[in-house]
Amino acid sequence: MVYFDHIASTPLHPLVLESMLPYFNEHFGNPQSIHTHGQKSLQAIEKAREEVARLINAQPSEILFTSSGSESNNLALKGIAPAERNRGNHIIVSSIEHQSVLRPASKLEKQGFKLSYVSVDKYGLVDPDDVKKALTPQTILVSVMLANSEVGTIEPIREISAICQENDVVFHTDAVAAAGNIPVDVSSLGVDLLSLSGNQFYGPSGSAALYVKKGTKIDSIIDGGIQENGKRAGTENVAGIVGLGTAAKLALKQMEQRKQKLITLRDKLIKELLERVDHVVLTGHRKNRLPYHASFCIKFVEGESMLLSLDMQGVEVSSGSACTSKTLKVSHVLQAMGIDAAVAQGSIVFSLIEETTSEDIDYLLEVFPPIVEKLRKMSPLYTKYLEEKHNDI
Amino acid sequence: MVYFDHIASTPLHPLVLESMLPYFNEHFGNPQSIHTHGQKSLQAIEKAREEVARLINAQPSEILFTSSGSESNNLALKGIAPAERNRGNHIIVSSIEHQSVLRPASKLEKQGFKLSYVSVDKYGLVDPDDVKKALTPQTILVSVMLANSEVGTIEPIREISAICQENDVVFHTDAVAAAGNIPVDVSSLGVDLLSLSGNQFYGPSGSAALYVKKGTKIDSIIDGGIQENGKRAGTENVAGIVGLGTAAKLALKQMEQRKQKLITLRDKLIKELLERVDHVVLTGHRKNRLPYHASFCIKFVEGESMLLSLDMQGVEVSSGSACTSKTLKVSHVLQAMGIDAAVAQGSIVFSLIEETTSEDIDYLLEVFPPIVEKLRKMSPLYTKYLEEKHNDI
Amino acid sequence: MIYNEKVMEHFQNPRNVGVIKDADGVGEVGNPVCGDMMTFYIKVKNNRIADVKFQTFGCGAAIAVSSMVSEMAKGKTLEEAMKIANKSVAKELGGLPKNKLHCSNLGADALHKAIEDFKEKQKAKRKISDSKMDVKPVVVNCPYCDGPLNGFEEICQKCQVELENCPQCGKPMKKGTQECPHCGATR
Amino acid sequence: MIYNEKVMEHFQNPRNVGVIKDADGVGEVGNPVCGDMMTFYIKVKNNRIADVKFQTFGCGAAIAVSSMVSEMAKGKTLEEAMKIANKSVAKELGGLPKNKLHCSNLGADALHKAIEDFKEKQKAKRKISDSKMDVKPVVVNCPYCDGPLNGFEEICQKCQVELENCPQCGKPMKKGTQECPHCGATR
Ligand SMILES: Cc1ncc(COP(=O)(O)O)c(C=O)c1O
Ligand SMILES: Cc1ncc(COP(=O)(O)O)c(C=O)c1O
Ligand code: FES
Ligand code: FES
Repeated sequence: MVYFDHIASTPLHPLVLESMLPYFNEHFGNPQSIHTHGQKSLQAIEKAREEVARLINAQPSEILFTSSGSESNNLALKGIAPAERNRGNHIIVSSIEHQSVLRPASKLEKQGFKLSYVSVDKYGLVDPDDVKKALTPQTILVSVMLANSEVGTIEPIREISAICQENDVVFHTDAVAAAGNIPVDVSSLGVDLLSLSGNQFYGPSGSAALYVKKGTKIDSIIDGGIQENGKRAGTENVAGIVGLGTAAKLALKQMEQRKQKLITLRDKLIKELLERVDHVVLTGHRKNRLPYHASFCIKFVEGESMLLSLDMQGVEVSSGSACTSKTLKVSHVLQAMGIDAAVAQGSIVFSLIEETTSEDIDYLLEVFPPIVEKLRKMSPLYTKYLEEKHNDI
Repeated sequence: MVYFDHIASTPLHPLVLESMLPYFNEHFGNPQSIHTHGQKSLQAIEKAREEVARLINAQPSEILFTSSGSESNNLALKGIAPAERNRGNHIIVSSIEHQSVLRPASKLEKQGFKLSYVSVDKYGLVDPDDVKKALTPQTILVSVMLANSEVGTIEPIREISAICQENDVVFHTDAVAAAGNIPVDVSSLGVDLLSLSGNQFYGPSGSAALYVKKGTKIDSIIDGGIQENGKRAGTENVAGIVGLGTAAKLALKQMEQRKQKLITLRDKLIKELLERVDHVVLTGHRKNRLPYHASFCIKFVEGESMLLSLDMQGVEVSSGSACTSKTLKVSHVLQAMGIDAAVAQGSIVFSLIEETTSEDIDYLLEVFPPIVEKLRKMSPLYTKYLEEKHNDI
Repeated sequence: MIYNEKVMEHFQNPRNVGVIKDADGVGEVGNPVCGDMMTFYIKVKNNRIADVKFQTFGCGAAIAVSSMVSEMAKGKTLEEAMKIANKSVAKELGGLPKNKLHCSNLGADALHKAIEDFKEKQKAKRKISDSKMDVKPVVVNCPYCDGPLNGFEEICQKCQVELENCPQCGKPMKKGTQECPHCGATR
Repeated sequence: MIYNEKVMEHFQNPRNVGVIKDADGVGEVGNPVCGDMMTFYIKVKNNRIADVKFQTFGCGAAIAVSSMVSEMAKGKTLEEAMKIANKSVAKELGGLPKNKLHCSNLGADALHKAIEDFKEKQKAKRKISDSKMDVKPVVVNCPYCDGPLNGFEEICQKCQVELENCPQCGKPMKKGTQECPHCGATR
């Protein structure tokens, strides 16, 4: 089994699971309880808060635990907009944000906020100047992701945050695809809010966090008890939070090592795949890209059919093609990058994990070209292309 | 260690943990992924959906997974109110609801909805007639809990839902303290929405659900991907959901057995404690109460000091006293029941779990009276009481 | 697996893949929902489909459906072949995921188009000189004002209703509708 | 544990619990935050606190604080005893949880009241005939309009500002305030 779908979910690191287990059977107390069981749980989540804070160079009190990257993003947007409403009503997001930023943003738009999108170039890069141009005196919030999970591009966050700081605008970055995989330092990045999620760095699904810089006013979206300093009610997922903490600790410790290894493998994959299959485009930025991320559009072939064929060979990947999406819409990211709709249908994303080996890449490179060949033989678009080429000669 | 704090959190059933483990290390796929790993996870959460549906006699498609009872309650209120806004703007809740109902309700009030509270009698019972009287042509939503976790009282939900149905008003019940512990049947209860949480019936924390009756219009509070039918975005907490499913299955299977056993123990505890300690009032309804629930106010003593003293003897309980609450406010439930503030300070809740034995109760009855005695010796209120009594003679 | 075994079997070993250079009829359809494409080629002898081949650019379901349609069509009279309906294709495949039902439309539509193409050519006594055809997206009307749509719009230009595509049949319907006005699918 | 070992030790084995029937001074305070109560009794000899006893209806911190205050007071001159400050009590106990800091106010306040009671009684040359006193809740003013508050209100009746109690000192402050105007605690 070769798993190249980091962006969907990473496997749990064995040490992460090990650290979680006691919080299932032994220390099952509610962290808000005063008795021994409760206080054990409380200590555990506060320790995890420290680990997560350390991963991104924040203060523990600036870490708010949530249940998913999506919840973190929702909280950032829906929490900041009303809290800053008296200062203005304009929000800026990039056009390649995750749906969990885009949807809340458009919900806010329906509630009376003004919304602007900044576009990206063909590599998926946001131009900080575009953010500057989009600013108005009414702008209260900018949200641009740290790295895009579909094309791997890493955005110039520092430059964008500088512009926001100058203009006294709150800046959120969705670092779900980045945190735990590349160095992330909230203070050098200059961000006010940052979303991260455990299942992107070998932690458990259902456990994520939002960094909220000290002093930032933010509303809650889940109201009730006083958990998370009153910013997010609900009995804590103690084991999940503990797992997130351990994953953060491991990620920090092994950051460089994991990164270097993955970059080597990624570059091999990109180089050799481009050599062995023709009519392929690399999507995203060649250099500013996530270490684990290699994404392409394979012309004349649709993504789901590649994905299924690879799955039958034991290789698991994902795709941004319309056919692979439940709503049957092609990836808005590929669209925003100006990729032709038919080409975008050939989207395929290989996202590597810690455990990935050079042999895994070799195996992929062995099984993938025949799959493309078979599917192209079936493709009316490829037939047309060949005919046209033939006619041209 | 004698754990009497069911209402804070129940220990994970060993079979629940066993069912979860494979979804940490083996089947870590994202349920939205098309490949094998993803589909394994998808099947697992759909199976869990069936189990949870069965527990409350609902359809699987009517179950929406969330991360906590609080999130379920928030989703119910904040999801229904805007969706029904065109039909009216009035909401009714009982005054003893959990904060995760009360806070969202008052947030909605700030957003322009009208809010009414129905009061309770000294047993914590809502009078269905009061709900009827509170109805206006503008009423769109009523939320009354199935059972209160602080005093154990079970509310007359069927009668209230009948009134709501007659008046075409959406009815939500917070069954977090009840579901999995007493039989809950959404169709015979006649509710439109119902919240439940795994950590109240030996399932994992961080895994809860909201029942939404087919055809009920509801907005989302976490927007993004198409998980949970677009009603709740975010990568699923697969292991947590699987655990919730197993817990639901076990709860259904063992319902009667667990219930009978707990009722016997509970009644013993109530009877003997009232015999052995004087100046004690049972809080909540004597008959309509949760099987696992025995709650009291011990006069002249403050709850936290009892709780700490018991903890040192290895007995874990909770209290609704102001001193035990982070915000230093006495339980609004005891207040709503008309209990004198000083008496309410003596709140103590013994909530039993599956594993509770008759010996545990005996142990409690042995260690508790001396604790009360010691603390009363320290209490200026008790001294005054004795003086007054002395003067009266 | 998102598909059952039968679908996967057809996906892995699709029958009748390819091009018939001197086809008697060619039918090509594009899918307004996901932008995919299917081409059917037929050879007709004595009013029967003597040979059939297809090419598909699309998902696993689309490929399996084409394969199944081609099998079902082979040897049938043109009238019988015209009766191959989307539903029966999906049924023959043992069912398809809800949001993939529209793919089964593609297969039968492309076959029917090929048959129509054959008939037109017969009528005009024209020879097939050009196997290329324009992609003709399924043209639909707004289910609310009956205004013209190409199937891609998010808003009907005529009545301004917000639209989304039915995950079952792929046709446009009012956003948030519980029941598709075209195929009756419920969410 | 929510409390450190020293606090717990005092909680389990509080020093000087009890009533002094013929006390020279009695001080009783109620806590506006959580509604608890503390009574201190003192015996004074040669301007020194010869004996001290207390009773407390309150949390673990309140009990430990009373115990600590009683220990700190014993043997001190009245002037020295008046200088026992909330902060030093908390410090002596090795720290208290943030939202329990207000409990340390109780202890010193009750002691100080007992000393004042003694002095007044001296002045009036009255004998202590009635050890019962009214509970005098700490009276505070609204930090925004300076209007009177009893410490329990959720809204100031005068200026209508929404209030909450500072989790540190227990005094009312504007809801959502990051820094308490009374004790300077930040969230
Ligand atoms: C009746 C009731 N509703 C809701 C909740 C909130 O559940 P959670 O803390 O899991 O969010 C609780 C928690 O104890 C409860 O007892
Ligand atoms: C960049 C980015 N942001 C947010 C999310 C949402 O995270 P989750 O699915 O855990 O809610 C994802 C998920 O893949 C992501 O890649
Ligand atoms: S062809 Fe696109 S979903 Fe089937
Ligand atoms: S006395 Fe109530 S919190 Fe300490």
